Amino acid sequence: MFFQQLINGLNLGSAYAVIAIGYTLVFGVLNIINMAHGEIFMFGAFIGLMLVTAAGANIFVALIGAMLGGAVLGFLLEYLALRPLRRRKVTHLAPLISTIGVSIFLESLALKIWGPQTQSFPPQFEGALMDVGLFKVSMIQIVGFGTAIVLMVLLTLLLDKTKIGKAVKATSENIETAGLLGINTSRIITFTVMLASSLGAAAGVLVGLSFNAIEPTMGMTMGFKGLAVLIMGGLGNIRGAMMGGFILGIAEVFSVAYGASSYRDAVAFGIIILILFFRPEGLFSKAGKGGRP
Amino acid sequence: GCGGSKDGDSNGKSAKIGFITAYTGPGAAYGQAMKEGVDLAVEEINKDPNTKVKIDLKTYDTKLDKTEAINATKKAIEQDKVLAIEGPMTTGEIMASGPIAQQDKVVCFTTGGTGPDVTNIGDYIFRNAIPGKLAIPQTVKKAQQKLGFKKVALLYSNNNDQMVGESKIYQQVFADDGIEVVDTETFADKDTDFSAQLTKIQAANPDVIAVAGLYQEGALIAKKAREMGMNQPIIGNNGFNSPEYIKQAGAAADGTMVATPWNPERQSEKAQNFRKAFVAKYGHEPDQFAAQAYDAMYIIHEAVEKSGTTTNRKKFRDALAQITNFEGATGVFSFDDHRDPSMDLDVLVIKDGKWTPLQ
Amino acid sequence: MDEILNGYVLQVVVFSCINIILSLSVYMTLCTGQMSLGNAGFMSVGAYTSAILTMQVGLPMPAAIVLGGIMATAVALVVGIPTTRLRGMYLAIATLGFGEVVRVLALNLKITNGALGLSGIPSMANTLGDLASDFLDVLDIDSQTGGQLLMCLVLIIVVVAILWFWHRLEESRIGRAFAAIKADEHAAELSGIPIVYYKMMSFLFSAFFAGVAGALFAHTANFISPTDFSWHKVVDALLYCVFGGSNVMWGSPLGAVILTVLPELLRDLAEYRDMLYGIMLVGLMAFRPDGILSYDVLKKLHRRRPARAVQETAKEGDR
Amino acid sequence: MLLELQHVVKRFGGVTASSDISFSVEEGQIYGIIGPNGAGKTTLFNLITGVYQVSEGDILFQGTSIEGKKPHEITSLGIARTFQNIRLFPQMTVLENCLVGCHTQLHSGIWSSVFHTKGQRQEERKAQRQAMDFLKFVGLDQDADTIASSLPYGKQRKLEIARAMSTHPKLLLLDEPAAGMNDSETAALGTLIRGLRDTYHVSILLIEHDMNLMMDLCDRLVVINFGKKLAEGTPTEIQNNPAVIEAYLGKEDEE
Amino acid sequence: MLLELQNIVAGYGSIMALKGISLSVPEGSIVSLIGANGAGKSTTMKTIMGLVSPRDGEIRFKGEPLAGTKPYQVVHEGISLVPEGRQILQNMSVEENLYLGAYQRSDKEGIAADLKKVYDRFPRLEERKKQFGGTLSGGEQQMLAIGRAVMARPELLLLDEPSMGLAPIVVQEIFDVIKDINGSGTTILLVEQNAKKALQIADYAYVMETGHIVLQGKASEVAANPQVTAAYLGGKK
Ligand SMILES: Nc1ncnc2c1ncn2[C@@H]1O[C@H](COP(=O)(O)OP(=O)(O)OP(=O)(O)O)[C@@H](O)[C@H]1O
Ligand SMILES: Nc1ncnc2c1ncn2[C@@H]1O[C@H](COP(=O)(O)OP(=O)(O)OP(=O)(O)O)[C@@H](O)[C@H]1O
Ligand SMILES: [Mg+2]
Ligand SMILES: [Mg+2]
Repeated sequence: MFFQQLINGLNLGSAYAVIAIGYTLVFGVLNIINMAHGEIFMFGAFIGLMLVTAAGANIFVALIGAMLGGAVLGFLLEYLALRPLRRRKVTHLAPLISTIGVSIFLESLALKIWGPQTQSFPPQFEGALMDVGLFKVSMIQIVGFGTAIVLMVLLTLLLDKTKIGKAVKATSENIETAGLLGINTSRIITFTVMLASSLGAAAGVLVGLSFNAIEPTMGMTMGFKGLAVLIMGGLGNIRGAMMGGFILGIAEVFSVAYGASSYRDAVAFGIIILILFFRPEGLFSKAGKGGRP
Repeated sequence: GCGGSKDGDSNGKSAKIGFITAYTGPGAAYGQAMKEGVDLAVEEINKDPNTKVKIDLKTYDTKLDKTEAINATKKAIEQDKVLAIEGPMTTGEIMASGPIAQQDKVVCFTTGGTGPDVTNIGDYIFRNAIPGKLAIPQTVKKAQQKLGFKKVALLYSNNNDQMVGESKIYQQVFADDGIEVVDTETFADKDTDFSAQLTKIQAANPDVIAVAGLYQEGALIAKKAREMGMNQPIIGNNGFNSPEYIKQAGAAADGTMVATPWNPERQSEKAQNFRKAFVAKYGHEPDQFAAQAYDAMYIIHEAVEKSGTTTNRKKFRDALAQITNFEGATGVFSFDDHRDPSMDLDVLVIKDGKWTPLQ
Repeated sequence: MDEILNGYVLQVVVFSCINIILSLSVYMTLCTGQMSLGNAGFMSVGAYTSAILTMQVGLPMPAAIVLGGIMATAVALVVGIPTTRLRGMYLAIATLGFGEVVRVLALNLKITNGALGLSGIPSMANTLGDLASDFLDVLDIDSQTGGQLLMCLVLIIVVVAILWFWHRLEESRIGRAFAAIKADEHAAELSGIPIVYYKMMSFLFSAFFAGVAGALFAHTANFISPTDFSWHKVVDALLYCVFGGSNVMWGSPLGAVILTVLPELLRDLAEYRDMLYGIMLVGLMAFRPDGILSYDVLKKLHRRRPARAVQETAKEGDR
Repeated sequence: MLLELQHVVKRFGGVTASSDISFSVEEGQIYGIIGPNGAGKTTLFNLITGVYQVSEGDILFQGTSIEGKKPHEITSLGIARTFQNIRLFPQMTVLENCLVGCHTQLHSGIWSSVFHTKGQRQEERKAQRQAMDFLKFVGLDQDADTIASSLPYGKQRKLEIARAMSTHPKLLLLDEPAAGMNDSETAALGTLIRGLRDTYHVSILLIEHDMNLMMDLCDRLVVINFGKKLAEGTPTEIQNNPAVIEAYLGKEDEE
Repeated sequence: MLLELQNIVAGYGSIMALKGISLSVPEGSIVSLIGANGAGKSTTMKTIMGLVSPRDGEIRFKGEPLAGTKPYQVVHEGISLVPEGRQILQNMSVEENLYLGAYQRSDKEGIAADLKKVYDRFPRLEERKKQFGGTLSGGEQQMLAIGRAVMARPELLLLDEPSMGLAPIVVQEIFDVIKDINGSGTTILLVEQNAKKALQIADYAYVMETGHIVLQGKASEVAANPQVTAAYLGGKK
């Protein structure tokens, strides 16, 4: 049972991780927490679902469609809710509230469009379980896990090794300085938000596939967990988001497996508080970060 | 939309009824079903040439939030001056807003509040929601007769007052019948991952799985269990009773049992007329929540006409309490002396994607 | 008269007052630059404490409400030691997590009756109505409306007292220390301000008032269950505070009142209500990123009608 | 001896920012620290004010060790400082900035603050008077109600000094107070610093790269290079020390 | 003329920092701008870079109007700024800071060669190349800021108080570096408080006071002006 539960934990963890990566990316460049990320994730799931059920697309087309949809939403989010704030010097609270506004709007819009019922992808996309001896695993779980890992590696490379990654970092640190160095900061920001949103939308499709539950409030529940993961791993840190996701997923599953299921969320958040107690900037914060007096 | 034409019609009178439910927010799936049922009932009543008193419906959304429920109740009573209220939707909401209605002496007739203490609030609180203590023993008994199981695993939603209450009833019934509970697990409303709980249950290997939850989570549980190769029958509570359950769980729904007042296959005229009208209006099958809300509105209407008043709340209450043997879509209905429903329930099992009576 | 002073309006006033206290409690930590979102948890502690004390111990309501606040403060003292070391979003999420832990505990403990919640909590309006029944009879007001009316009055007095309290505090050496910490923790510490002490102080005040708000909520709703204190509650409180203007004390009451009353006014929009609410938040932040009230606005008001101005806004906030 | 550094060592990971620094400041002295960029001057300030903890060695203030004390405790013992990069409270007025500095001088608690007791009011009035005194001294009394961030750079530096003085220090640490000032302004600042010492009897520890100012102002100087003490002595001694000339001053290119 | 400002009016909110500035920078020269605190020198630099948009007047670079463009476009035109207060990216390494200076360039070899040149000029930076910018000492940061601007290979380099906070020996070095950079063909507009040194290396000079240009001329003439001597050179020599 241990191994089976471990697989369960990894499966749940990869869902948390892909969401947290989207948060981290936006935080990494804008230093804000995009509270609407969960809802974009939800829209992604619905767009994918619509493409499959209404347009009869195959799942890969649906995934790409959802990512495009996510990118468009990301663009709108940036253009309408974030850019106006950037023209003035604002505290970190304003974009937080503004994106909460967007999330409220998107959730009720989804309710209006798709209704409140839980929907899921047609059965042909549900993988059968493969018995590996120690545990059973489905194709979609493997895909979910693999996607999370690949995403992490790709994004880490993008941020650490490429010029655009450096520009993203510079923009996040000081937008004025970045501009003085010749970086088109508006474009970098739009690019990052769109990228994060399309990743969020893809995550929506994957999570929708693996948990079979797509409905308007899914973004909020998942988004909340994603936020927790983000903090656990360290803000703006992709590897941290990834590991945080797995830790939370496994912790939740094991609290059910070996403790009491009714304390699941308390265990999850207890762990976060504990981690922050020992590492106030998350698990993977770099020491010596920040300026000096 | 609000049905109800203005005064000055042939029969001249209309009664203002408040309808409080949660058609947005986390309970939207259930609230919208109820709203559909009520809207249909009001439309039918107001169109019917035999109607003496029409219904002027005022609908209030609560988003499943207690504060909103209190505000809505107050607004209905004090500002809109309704004759009576249908709703609010859940036990939590009625526990908060019921005392207000009781104090103002306005009927609150809930179709969703199944909790044990709801009608203890006072003599103005009515319900046709089937409390767990009625439904669960019947289901378990019938299932036990049929299957003769010995070991059961219980899975319930821990953050839903209703489901926690029902899980206690389950435990009571199992204890009374000498059935061993091999594992008890919980989840939360809106959870989507049940793998950990089910893995544990699988290891405990019960004969049946009993669930206290709503159909959205129920369907996911059934699906996951079947995917994991668990083929035990599932006993559900009345939160399961919706065509959506079958739709969402698909083939995995087969073998689920539930006791319910609403059986879409029931061959009564009322039931079939309702079903037809509902499908015609909304394009999908009604569920128990819609059916009960629909019936409740008819019951209220009957009480209004019997009471002969559209403003006297006390008279209306007395008339409502007198309702017996009302025939509605969910069968023959009476209030017991505690204003709880007293009616026969069908125990259904899903076979090939259809609710069928459990023989 | 009936149109304005009916139970519904009074009810909305009651909730506005409770929300003002709640959003002030969020503001109090923002004063030291900490975004603490544990208020739903503290509210829950206050609510359960007061409910249990009145129902099972039979304590008089005012004492129970204050004890609810004190209990929340005691919990905050324990929670604050690890969490007030944290900064920015780390603090926000850790405290939000604390709220979740409290919620899960309330779901599982016997004394809180789990998800079933506590029902039959003595109603503040009824208690007040009974107390003053003779007086109300003379005025020919029925005891129920009277009770509610009295409750509104009491709450308004409480709110004004809290505002006054905090206003005076802000004008003092302690308030300056808060503001200095918010502006630059490091420079503040090197100006001789013990930052941990003052951060903790604002955290404890915040917890106390959140606890009181919770207790008041319990005696208004008469029934509480853990879902009432989920993280939405604190997000709401944060919205009130930032919407009204999180840099000035008067922002919180203003925001709380607007965002409590507005959804009621928008009831007729039915399912479009939330969409509009969302758009409004985005719009306001775009045009007034510091919220409706900010330093400059207050200063302008101040200049035009010296001394008066601040009180004017206060009244606006209370209504 | 007011301040005494004893074999102070500070390491950051692999970097040793200070190694085995010892010197002492006497009461009433203006004591200068000079040295190349990155030599570890600001680090010494951070060690003295408790921002960093020493890796080895000890720091004594008025004869007792202040090692391990928190920055605010050290401030209330009587050490105040300014920052190399100005750190004011930008949204507060000039006067409020100084009143924050007065914090350690005041004692009213929560209740007396809320109820504005007589003691509290007297205390506040006294603090305001003193703050205004310091502002006047640095020439900012006219700007008392201005928001700090809208002051020009030079005045912001002066405000930092006034704020630090408001804590009533026995020792004032100034980190490059003349940076960004032209020669005339620097000269005026020199007069101001000397005035502070003479009027308020505060000892001053001063980091500055402007040699004219340092030679003019300091009673004694220590030269730090690569975290080590290179030389110590009177301005004339330092000015003629060949090691110092090579490491720091450079050959005078004119005259 | 490489750069020409005509009647520039600019400010922040209600504060007018520039009240009609005209100045020109000939190609290949060093032009220095001196003035007291708050005179508007930094604002002039920011206006050229597009960080502050002028309310009136015209900026021409190589004969083309420049006003209203964004900073990254100005960089693309061939102007770089070493800002007041250095503005080092604190959480990025020294080397990353330098590479970002060359953000708009794509000639790998050229960048590598320039990087080596910067390291040769400031060996201190090479020692610290993996360290976060934020942990450098003030002087080290100033070197980094200059190095970073040079990495863009600008035609016109704007320097805002490059000698601020530097040790005397480094100040001398910095001025040598400026001359050096100028010698390799880069035009320089220099804002300095160290008026003496600035006037020594400049070809041409402007003196600013409260938003106006009050004096201009050959650097040596300006240095000889008795008013300037009194106001900016501390009265000495
Ligand atoms: N937090 C830190 N982490 C790593 N290195 C540090 C840290 N603080 C300082 N240093 C290093 O210690 C050395 C001394 O720095 P310090 O700021 O004390 O120099 P300084 O003498 O004040 O120079 P300047 O005159 O340029 O301001 C520098 O090389 C710097 O890089
Ligand atoms: N961001 C700003 N907001 C408001 N006013 C400003 C701002 N920056 C500068 N000022 C004001 O504009 C005027 C000119 O400032 P500027 O920084 O250009 O002066 P400067 O000549 O560079 O002075 P310094 O030698 O001190 O650097 C000053 O009065 C200053 O107070
Ligand atoms: Mg220094
Ligand atoms: Mg300047």
